[in-house]
Amino acid sequence: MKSLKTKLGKIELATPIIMTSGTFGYGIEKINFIDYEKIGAFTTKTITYNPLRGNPQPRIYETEYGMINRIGLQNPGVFYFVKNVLPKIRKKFKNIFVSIAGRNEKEFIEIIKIIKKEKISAIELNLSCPNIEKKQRMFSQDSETTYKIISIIKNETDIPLIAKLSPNVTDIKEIAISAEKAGADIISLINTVKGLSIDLKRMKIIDGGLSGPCIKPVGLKCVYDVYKVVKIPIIGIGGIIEGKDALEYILVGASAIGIGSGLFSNANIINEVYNFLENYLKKNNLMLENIIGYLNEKDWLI
Amino acid sequence: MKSLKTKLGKIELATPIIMTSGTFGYGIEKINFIDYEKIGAFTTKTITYNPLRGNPQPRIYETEYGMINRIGLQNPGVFYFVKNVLPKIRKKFKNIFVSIAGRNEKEFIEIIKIIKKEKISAIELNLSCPNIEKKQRMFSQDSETTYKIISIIKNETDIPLIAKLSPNVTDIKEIAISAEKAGADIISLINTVKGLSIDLKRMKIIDGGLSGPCIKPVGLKCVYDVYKVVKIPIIGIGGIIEGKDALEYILVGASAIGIGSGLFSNANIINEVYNFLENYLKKNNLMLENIIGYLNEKDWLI
Amino acid sequence: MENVICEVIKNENLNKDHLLLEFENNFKEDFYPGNFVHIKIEKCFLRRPFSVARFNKKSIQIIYKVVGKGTEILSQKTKGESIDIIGPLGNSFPIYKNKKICIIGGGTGIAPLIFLSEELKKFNKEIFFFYGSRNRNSIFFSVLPDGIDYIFSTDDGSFGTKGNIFDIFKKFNGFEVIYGSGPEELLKKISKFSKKVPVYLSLENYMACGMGLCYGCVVKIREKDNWEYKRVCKDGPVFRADKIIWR
Amino acid sequence: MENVICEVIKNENLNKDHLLLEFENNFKEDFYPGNFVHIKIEKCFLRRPFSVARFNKKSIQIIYKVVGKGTEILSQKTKGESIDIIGPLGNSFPIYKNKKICIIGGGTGIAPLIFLSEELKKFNKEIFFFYGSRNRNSIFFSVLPDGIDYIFSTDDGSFGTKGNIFDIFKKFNGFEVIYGSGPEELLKKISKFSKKVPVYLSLENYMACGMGLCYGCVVKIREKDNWEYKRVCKDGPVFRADKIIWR
Ligand SMILES: Cc1cc2nc3c(=O)[nH]c(=O)nc-3n(C[C@H](O)[C@H](O)[C@H](O)COP(=O)(O)OP(=O)(O)OC[C@H]3O[C@@H](n4cnc5c(N)ncnc54)[C@H](O)[C@@H]3O)c2cc1C
Ligand SMILES: Cc1cc2nc3c(=O)[nH]c(=O)nc-3n(C[C@H](O)[C@H](O)[C@H](O)COP(=O)(O)OP(=O)(O)OC[C@H]3O[C@@H](n4cnc5c(N)ncnc54)[C@H](O)[C@@H]3O)c2cc1C
Ligand SMILES: Cc1cc2nc3c(=O)[nH]c(=O)nc-3n(C[C@H](O)[C@H](O)[C@H](O)COP(=O)(O)O)c2cc1C
Ligand SMILES: Cc1cc2nc3c(=O)[nH]c(=O)nc-3n(C[C@H](O)[C@H](O)[C@H](O)COP(=O)(O)O)c2cc1C
Ligand code: FES
Ligand code: FES
Repeated sequence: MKSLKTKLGKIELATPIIMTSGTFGYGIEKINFIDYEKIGAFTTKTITYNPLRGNPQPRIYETEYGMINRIGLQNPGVFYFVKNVLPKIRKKFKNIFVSIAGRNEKEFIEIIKIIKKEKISAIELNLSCPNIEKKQRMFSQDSETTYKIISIIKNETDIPLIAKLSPNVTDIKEIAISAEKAGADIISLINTVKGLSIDLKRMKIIDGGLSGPCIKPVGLKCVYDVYKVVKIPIIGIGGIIEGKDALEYILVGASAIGIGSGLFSNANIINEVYNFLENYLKKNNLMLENIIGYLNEKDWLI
Repeated sequence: MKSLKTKLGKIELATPIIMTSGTFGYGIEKINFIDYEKIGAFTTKTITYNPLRGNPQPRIYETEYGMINRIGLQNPGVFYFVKNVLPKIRKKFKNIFVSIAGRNEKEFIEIIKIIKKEKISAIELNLSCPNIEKKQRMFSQDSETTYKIISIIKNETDIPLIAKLSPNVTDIKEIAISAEKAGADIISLINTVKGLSIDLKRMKIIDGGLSGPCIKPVGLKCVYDVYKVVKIPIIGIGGIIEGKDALEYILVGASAIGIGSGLFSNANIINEVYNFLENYLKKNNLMLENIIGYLNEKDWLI
Repeated sequence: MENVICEVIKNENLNKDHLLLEFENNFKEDFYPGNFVHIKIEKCFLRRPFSVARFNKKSIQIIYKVVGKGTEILSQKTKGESIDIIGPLGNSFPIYKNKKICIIGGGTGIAPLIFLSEELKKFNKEIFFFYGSRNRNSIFFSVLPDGIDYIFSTDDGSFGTKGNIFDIFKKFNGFEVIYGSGPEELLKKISKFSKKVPVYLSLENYMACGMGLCYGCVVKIREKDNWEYKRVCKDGPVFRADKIIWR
Repeated sequence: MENVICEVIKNENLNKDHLLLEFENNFKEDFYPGNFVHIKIEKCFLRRPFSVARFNKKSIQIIYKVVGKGTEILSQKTKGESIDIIGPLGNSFPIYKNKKICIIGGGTGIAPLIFLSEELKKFNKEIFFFYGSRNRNSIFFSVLPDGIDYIFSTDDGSFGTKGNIFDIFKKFNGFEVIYGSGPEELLKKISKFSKKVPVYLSLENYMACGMGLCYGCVVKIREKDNWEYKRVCKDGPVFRADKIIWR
């Protein structure tokens, strides 16, 4: 257990296992078969300023070894969250990361003003939401808007900031560097990959974000590239479904890893990741911190 | 058979099935179990000006429902190709598309000068190769370089030009529009998705391009988006492994489809795609051209 | 909610289209009518949800139709194989007592109503079960509880009355509670009766987590003067018909 | 090169680590020693290449070791199941006649050498087969052809001489052709003999297409004063040792 300790800047995690945003709800649902002790941190589903109803159906569809979702940030808004949700989940998780999103800078700041009064471990900025002021691009699809939004928020609060980036960019390194410069304390990689699938039975198109094992190579590539250019810690996310996947993220540079839609498929995923990492470290007589970025630094390519 | 006829601008294809670049070699290997009659066109592995040795091992690795490759454009160079390869494969394929790549504009033009004297159906510009003059970005990772390279080449030859684009961009629509404006006659979507995988046994990293069923939602999304903004025909590529996949690409806007690494997994893929489409069209009493973009135009979303 | 591995006891055709899968009941918790299980099926990333049709301490049964990849693979499971199941999931039908009860459903949607009628039987004497089906061969005769008044209809008239089950149901009256499950068209029609009596319907939707985590399976539900997207897997699958806003 | 579906005749352990898979020979073409098959295995996107170990008109055998996902699934196939196979693939060992022949190999690499020795037997009287193995139990006794002079070595001395097979082979001489297959370290050492006599080695590499289409499986091969990446699947798997540039 001790060997699994990790750090995200000043945040200490008992294990590197983080429940990612949007795939573990608001932490209220009690999932009986999960050992909450093995969870290092929980990231809430993204909260916006006003309540959002989210997208109409269809919202999800299965793809080849993954799924597409277009939930559309359904959430009860930050006021409701702070008043009715946070108090209920405090005791369940050692670390709570609150994921937030705004449609523009103003909205982000308004949420921050409310959320910064709460005792939480970190704020995750979901920068994969569209910035309505810039041609509907996501914030993290442009290094300038990434820089700007993070630096403004950094001014507002001392709570550690996690910048969650979209892989749908020409150069992820550029964006990550901007995030670091602007004051992000941690980088979360990756949000879903733009994808579309077709339900031929219903003749419907599901245009949304791809997640699951099919995107693991994309996530690993992003973490690998970004680890080379930033000093702040990285949370590796995307397609983790068993212990080996988590190890791979750690070896290319993730200090902690996010479990997302893998939980929907593999109900025992938390135990499996936990046990796999623990055994691996024990066998090699190592601590988790010894292997973060190991394969990246060595650059074993060839 | 007739119902499967399709057109890419002026190029007439007996079937919409195209063997994509790099996954059917130079067309010399005789693959006995394939019915060449069912192939509408063959795209050669990308040819460069000088012969290239390609990357050292490891070059390939299996991923979750796909594979990563980093072949590195190994090829014998355009002179050898024109002299020794083209004559041998002419009779095998009704349409030959020659895929080419240069490290800069000059190299592209030098290849064009040689290739334009040959009787071929089209030239495919592999714009997913790095442009050494622009920070090693791929040509198609920037709408200006995309525009420039295509318009220069368009000036050199009347042979139809196919612009093959990388999905690794912030906005594929922007790139596709530039390609069309610059004079591209056809757009090929997608090339491989940047990905990385780890061979834990050998402790090796394989940093390359992802292909196979795992990327189908990415390819469908690109074709869907680009179909809305360009008038030129699209070749849909990425993760096709059975008939249904081909249909999906056509329904979102592809006039023809490319078979890539799916052939490595499903040896009967050409027959299956052919038969599936033929049956589907017969059952619905339609011609292929009737269904191109059907789901896109209707915008069945919701 | 538990995640358990259960052995297949049997997996047999009930009729041409439908199979009955019975597996060991390795759950500690009890299931109630309306609850569903979320089954892991090889080669499918997402689990597949199925209503529980019959339940006892020893075993659980579901009735399903082969409609795609997942149910196709499921249909090949044989006695002794293990399956990874999450359950019980979702809410359940409220059990009214000493009422004149109507149960109405069609097709595969009958599954949860079988479990429900077993339960209602314990507390009610007058239970009318309106059962619509394609034809005589599609009716799940072998698993229907006794002690209940069945009214059958088939599309082709090969059993019971020919026609839609709703049209037959309409001719009856005096029911104090109505429970329904089946095709959306049917449920929509039934829900009109909710002005007069309580009507409870079990809904279906595409699901990812099945546990209330992802908000993938929502339906429009009336809330005061407004509406909200509620999760079929967690807030449902059973909803009061007057709350449902149909597409 | 054909793509055929073949029924499994047997799939049994040869020893703790290795299995022998025999399947119907539904190929029209003949296989030659060195040729391999490319097998489709469920849940694996890419096929898996295996050398043919024994071949006759009725059936084909391969010998394989369970090392990962694909071979694990393959090991569970049972008599009567169908497998999707592409073959024959690759080139083959040139068959010399009336020579003093040396065959040398180790571990799983022995598979193609079994087929080769059966063939060479027809044309040569003096065949020495140097066979290195971990221990007595890892040796594929039951499938070794007779009429051949075997020289065994094992790492633990439990059969034949204790030690590396190469060290034993070195003590012999007078061979006119050498054929080898097995661990790269062994092959590297054998290839030094190519200055004196023809040496042919069968190589392995990770493969995607297996048919010469993708250039994924290349090795460095000398060409005149230079070198080129050649495909193991198409230009090989058998190469003249003096052409191979080792890592
Ligand atoms: C609460 C609930 C209870 C259900 N109870 C039963 C039952 O008792 N008997 C029964 O036969 N079926 C039942 N269904 C429907 C059943 O889940 C689907 O038929 C099944 O998921 C289809 O899977 P497939 O892989 O064969 O089909 P595919 O079409 O290949 O599946 C593709 C994707 O779509 C989803 N999907 C397809 N059709 C449906 C559908 N009708 N409802 C939900 N998801 C769907 C699948 O889960 C999968 O994610 C229930 C659904 C829900 C939500
Ligand atoms: C020409 C040729 C002939 C071969 N003949 C035999 C034989 O007769 N008996 C035998 O046991 N093995 C043989 N091999 C090796 C065999 O192909 C691998 O052991 C097998 O592919 C491993 O698959 P896996 O899924 O179990 O392993 P995994 O490690 O899970 O496979 C992951 C990926 O790596 C590839 N891979 C892993 N190890 C090897 C390897 N050693 N060589 C090539 N690809 C590998 C797999 O094909 C797959 O694409 C041969 C290989 C080649 C190229
Ligand atoms: C149903 C669903 C809802 C999601 N909602 C959010 C969200 O609200 N905020 C966010 O930052 N990411 C969201 N994500 C993205 C995940 O947090 C994660 O980045 C992505 O799914 C990739 O990881 P995975 O492959 O392990 O699922 C969502 C993903 C899914 C599948
Ligand atoms: C081994 C391999 C080699 C490839 N070589 C090339 C190439 O030389 N030029 C090119 O434009 N695309 C190349 N591609 C990309 C394919 O043409 C195709 O765009 C991509 O693989 C996605 O399609 P798929 O998923 O059907 O394989 C290559 C792909 C693979 C797998
Ligand atoms: S399926 Fe995830 S909330 Fe219902
Ligand atoms: S594996 Fe494709 S060329 Fe050898």
